[in-house]
Amino acid sequence: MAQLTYREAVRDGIAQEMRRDEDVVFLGEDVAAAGGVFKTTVGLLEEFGPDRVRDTPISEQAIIGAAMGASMTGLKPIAEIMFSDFFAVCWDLVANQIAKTRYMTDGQCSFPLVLRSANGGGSRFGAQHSQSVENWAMAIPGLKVVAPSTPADVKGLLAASVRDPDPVMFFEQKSLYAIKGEVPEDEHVEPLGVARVVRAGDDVTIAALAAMVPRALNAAETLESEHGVSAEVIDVRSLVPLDTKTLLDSVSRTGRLVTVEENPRLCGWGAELASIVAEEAFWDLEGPIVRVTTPHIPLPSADALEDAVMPSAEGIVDNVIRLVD
Amino acid sequence: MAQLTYREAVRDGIAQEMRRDEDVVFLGEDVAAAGGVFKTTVGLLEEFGPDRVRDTPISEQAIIGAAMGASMTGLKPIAEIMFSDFFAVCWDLVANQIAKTRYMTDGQCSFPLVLRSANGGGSRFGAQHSQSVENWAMAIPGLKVVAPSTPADVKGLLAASVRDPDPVMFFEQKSLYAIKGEVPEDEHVEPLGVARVVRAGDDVTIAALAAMVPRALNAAETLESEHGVSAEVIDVRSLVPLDTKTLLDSVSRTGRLVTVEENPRLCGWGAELASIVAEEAFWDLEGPIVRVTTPHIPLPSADALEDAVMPSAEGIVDNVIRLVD
Amino acid sequence: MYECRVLEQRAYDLFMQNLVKGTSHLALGQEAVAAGFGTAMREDDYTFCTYRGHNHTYVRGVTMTSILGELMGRECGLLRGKGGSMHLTSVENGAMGSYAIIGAHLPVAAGAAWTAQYKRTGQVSVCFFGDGTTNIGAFHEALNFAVIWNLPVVFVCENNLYMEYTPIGEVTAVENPAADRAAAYGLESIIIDGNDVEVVYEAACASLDKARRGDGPTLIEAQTYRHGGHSRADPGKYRPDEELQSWLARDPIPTYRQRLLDLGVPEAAVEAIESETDAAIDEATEEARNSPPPPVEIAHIDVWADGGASWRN
Amino acid sequence: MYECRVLEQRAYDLFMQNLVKGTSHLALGQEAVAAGFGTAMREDDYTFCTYRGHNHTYVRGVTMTSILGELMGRECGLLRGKGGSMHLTSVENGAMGSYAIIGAHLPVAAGAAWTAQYKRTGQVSVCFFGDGTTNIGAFHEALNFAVIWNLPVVFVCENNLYMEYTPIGEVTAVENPAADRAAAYGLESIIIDGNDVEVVYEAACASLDKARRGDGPTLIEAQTYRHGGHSRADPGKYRPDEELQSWLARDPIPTYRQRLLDLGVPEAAVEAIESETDAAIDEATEEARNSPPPPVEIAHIDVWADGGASWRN
Ligand SMILES: Cc1ncc(C[n+]2csc(CCOP(=O)(O)OP(=O)(O)O)c2C)c(N)n1
Ligand SMILES: Cc1ncc(C[n+]2csc(CCOP(=O)(O)OP(=O)(O)O)c2C)c(N)n1
Ligand SMILES: [Mg+2]
Ligand SMILES: [Mg+2]
Repeated sequence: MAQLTYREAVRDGIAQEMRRDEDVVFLGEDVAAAGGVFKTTVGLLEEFGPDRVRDTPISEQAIIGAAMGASMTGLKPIAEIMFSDFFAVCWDLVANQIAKTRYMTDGQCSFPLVLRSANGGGSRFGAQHSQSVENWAMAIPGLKVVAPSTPADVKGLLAASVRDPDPVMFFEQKSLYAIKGEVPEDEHVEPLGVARVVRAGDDVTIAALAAMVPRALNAAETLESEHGVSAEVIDVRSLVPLDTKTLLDSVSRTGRLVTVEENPRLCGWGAELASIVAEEAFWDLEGPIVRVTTPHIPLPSADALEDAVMPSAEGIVDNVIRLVD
Repeated sequence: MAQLTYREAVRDGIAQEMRRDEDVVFLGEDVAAAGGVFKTTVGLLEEFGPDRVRDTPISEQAIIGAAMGASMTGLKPIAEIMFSDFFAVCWDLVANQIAKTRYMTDGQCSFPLVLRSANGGGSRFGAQHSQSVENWAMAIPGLKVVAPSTPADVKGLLAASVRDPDPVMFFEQKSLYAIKGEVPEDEHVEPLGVARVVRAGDDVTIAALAAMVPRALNAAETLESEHGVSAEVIDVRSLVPLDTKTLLDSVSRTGRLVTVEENPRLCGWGAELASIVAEEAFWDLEGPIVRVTTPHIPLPSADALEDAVMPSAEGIVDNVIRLVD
Repeated sequence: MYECRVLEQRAYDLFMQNLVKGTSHLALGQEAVAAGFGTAMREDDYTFCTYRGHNHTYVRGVTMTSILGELMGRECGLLRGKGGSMHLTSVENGAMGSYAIIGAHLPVAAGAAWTAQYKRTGQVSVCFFGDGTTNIGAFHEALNFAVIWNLPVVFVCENNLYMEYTPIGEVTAVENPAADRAAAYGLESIIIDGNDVEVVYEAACASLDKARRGDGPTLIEAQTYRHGGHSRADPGKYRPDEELQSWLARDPIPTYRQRLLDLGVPEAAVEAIESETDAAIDEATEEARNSPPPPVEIAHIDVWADGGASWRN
Repeated sequence: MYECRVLEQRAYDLFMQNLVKGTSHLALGQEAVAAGFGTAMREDDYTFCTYRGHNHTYVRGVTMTSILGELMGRECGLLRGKGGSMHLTSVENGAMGSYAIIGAHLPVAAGAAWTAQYKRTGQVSVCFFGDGTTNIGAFHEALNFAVIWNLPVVFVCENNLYMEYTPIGEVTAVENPAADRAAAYGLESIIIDGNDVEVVYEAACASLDKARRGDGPTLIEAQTYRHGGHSRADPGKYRPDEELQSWLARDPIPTYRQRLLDLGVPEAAVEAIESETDAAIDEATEEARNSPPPPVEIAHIDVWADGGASWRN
């Protein structure tokens, strides 16, 4: 085990897979010579050379389109979109082309590629550089969607994403890049589609993702120590495939669900989880399902404002208390 | 009252507003000289002239960008995106620019514009020309989202959308273009944000949109006549603003909710409605909330296949029976 | 080329008989472009084309039956009805897909060329699109990208003078929508007669060779015309009659037939090919017509590489 | 222009003191472009710029306090902290926004020009962007669109030789990213010295006049250089030292100062302006520093024109 930051784990995951498989190639803006604007890919150019680690122009449609064409002809590209908000400039390639073409061609084409991006708020970057858009991807059939919360998961899930024969949207939460954690030094691969119970509890299930996982854990500590409420915290990790089994098992025991997401209010993944539970575990429920989200607003820039609107540990505690009271 | 088709009502709605207000202008691909590929805008060029009704190149980013720039400086543009799937090629302009700029500028800018598009399946056009993407829009704070199910609502809601000072995404369901209905000949404006109870009932609330409204009504007839189940059908009409009052009132009486949408399974607006009810009307619920959707797949093209996967009246009946049994 | 003609003509007839559902976009009149390239391409080269791609797919070796079957939504269809007329694809023939949203397949074709370059296979990626496509952003990004990476890709703009119903000249800042932009990517400006199959063949050979030599992309503007409307039952009334007539007079099929005769090919030989083709299309039509609709279960497979469609465990 | 310099310098200092949160993109070294255009523009003309837009906004008449306040996320900020450094906007000054996603504002600027054309107001829309922006699709769409509609818009590419950290030459198929593409839109190729404020002013006047006359858009490539890194604490180490030195030697501020002296402007007059400006920036800094953070309630307003943020009844 090594102590690595979340950002270092990105590089480790990519490097592990590039060493293993010559068909893995990597492209994006300022990723090669400069090592990425978040410094997540430092050293890859030096190790793997300019044929495999390539800088691109500011042409997101070309980046994603090239990754798509390369993946359907034998390569396994990893493409970086600098901020996940920018998926909007190449959404056709992602949502209409990559996601649909296997199905439309009766299974003839495969797209073993990974689209990585820095996702989420908390960095005072304002409304166009702070969105959590994993819900955009989840709404599109044909895309797998992953968002790790720890350095170890970054490495393991990224490796699994590269090996996966389907297109994977890999969301790195930019507010987590600096956190540290133990990461296996040897080959490390975590299967996609498996949620992790990060804290066991009896009274309420809290489902969270990425940067919301540590906040949910904080909230759970407070709930235990100050309110005597025992919260189970699930790190969803993978939205597609979704581990509904772990979710439903947990809720069937606790009888209560709170989801915590950075997405704006409407149509986030929290709504999907809530709906699944409201249909399939209805008779186990002992109270309303509560979603904690950002309000349905663009994110403001100033620190005071951004902090006021993003889900906080206190906000989670308040919601749980409201629910169990 | 005149008997008009849904497509004629589009033209009527636009013409009514262009007559009223010189600042209303209209642009899109093949919309002027050709009258639109769905023949929704026949005659507008002749009546309003080439300064106000303008053909564009195949440049969706330019179309939406121009509409945005024009709206913030004094015009009230209506822009057509031919198929709603193509919002993916200009999603940055829609989701990151138009939706966010009023908020980001502390309220300095207004965007009184309407983005119209042909939405939805049932026309055997295949996966890239058949999506229902109103859920994409609903997920973005700053956009209003409207989807009429009748010719009268097309005219009335389109007029309201043009008059609305905020950006409105106006989804015309292409499988409805040929239906006929009574449309007021005089000025007709229907307020945004008001759902309509199209059929009263006691046992279950069915919330539907656009082409799913007639299917839900069919299902309700069958439920009544063959199963003795009294279904209330709500035409949601406007996703943002959302008439949660009508929805919650209905569910508090019936105790049951079924949503019917064309969207693929995950993160559709049905999930949002279900979540709202699961939180706010939980104690009124007498059973699980059921969502009827397209499966989480791209839409197939062949008639047999497309019919098999889109929500049908029979499918709705089955789901309601499963629920009330 | 004659095969392309009868295939498109038959697709039209079937549409008029309401046997083709949805939409279909015919390339009647534009056959020389697909035929010229198809002949020049190596078997393992890649084709990327549009919704107007029946010919481009056919010339790679796909059967008439599977194309007509796909248009009619039958089990024998190339995609068993899952894709439809706009998405013909046959990976085993190098026909890497027909793309229905303008511009998207240009960068995708560049990506396939990247694989060829990386693996040094000598394959070339050929990408067909229309004049209207030159005004969308993806065109610009793909051209610049392909040039700076020096990719083995040939971009072929079939300028048929119209987007859907709007004349290209009304919406484009330059006269020749592709050729006048070549310099913006450091490329040579190339305009060819897209109705002359031999001219197309020559241009195809030159550009394919160049790409295979490692000398990078080419952008070709092939001037041509579609005899019919944009899609389905569009009668194409927006086109001036003289324009239509002058292009009909340059129909690539009779033009090339005459050239063959002039070169001394016996008319009987030409007629033999023609009647063979006529028989083949009839047979294919029958086969496709008799094919059942696809089993509905296939709607629920092949979202993922494991063959399934499940998003949950 | 000197004001721009001290403003950007101060923004840098405040960033180093951790008083500017998030990010900020300085245009130190590029001031002549904004200053030259700002002087030439009519009061009611429109400016559209990027995240590197402090100067472009300032020259339209926005106060230093409100700019610094916005960078620091204070109540006195131009957008009360809701937008941040990348989104400075002052509609009353014609500063129609700073856009942070590459390319988007080019068609938006065209749209504003459309209003001016439709209403015959004689206003011109001026759109600033960088060299890297010429490789994105929206650039292409906006240029073509503006030309065919003959819109009164001036596109100004500030070629500072780099996108973020990557030299523009490594990712662009032509040498002059904007000027070498002008012909693709039927436009004249124009390259100017973006570090000479008088040259910029002349080019601005000419292009604004042309637009106001109804003669349509202009694309100008202004060659310039940013003295610092791309954003925040980027030291810009990827740039060769000689390159940096040669551009520092062409710094627009001392260059123009010397020209004024050469023209006979008394040094005392220049110094008076300078010290006035230095005092002004200190005062603005103090004011912004003393301004409280915005009240958190404003996070929940102005999503909609009615002032609210509600998505339900
Ligand atoms: C992004 C996008 N916008 C619009 C359309 C609708 N559309 C389909 S074909 C077409 C015209 C294309 O013209 P051109 O590129 O000249 O090809 P042609 O049809 O003439 O072969 C249009 C506008 C589309 N499919 N995708
Ligand atoms: C669509 C998009 N892609 C990438 C970025 C990240 N990004 C911000 S600034 C920048 C470089 C822009 O270069 P240029 O246009 O030359 O402007 P400059 O920063 O030099 O003024 C990049 C890549 C972005 N904001 N938007
Ligand atoms: Mg064409
Ligand atoms: Mg630059």
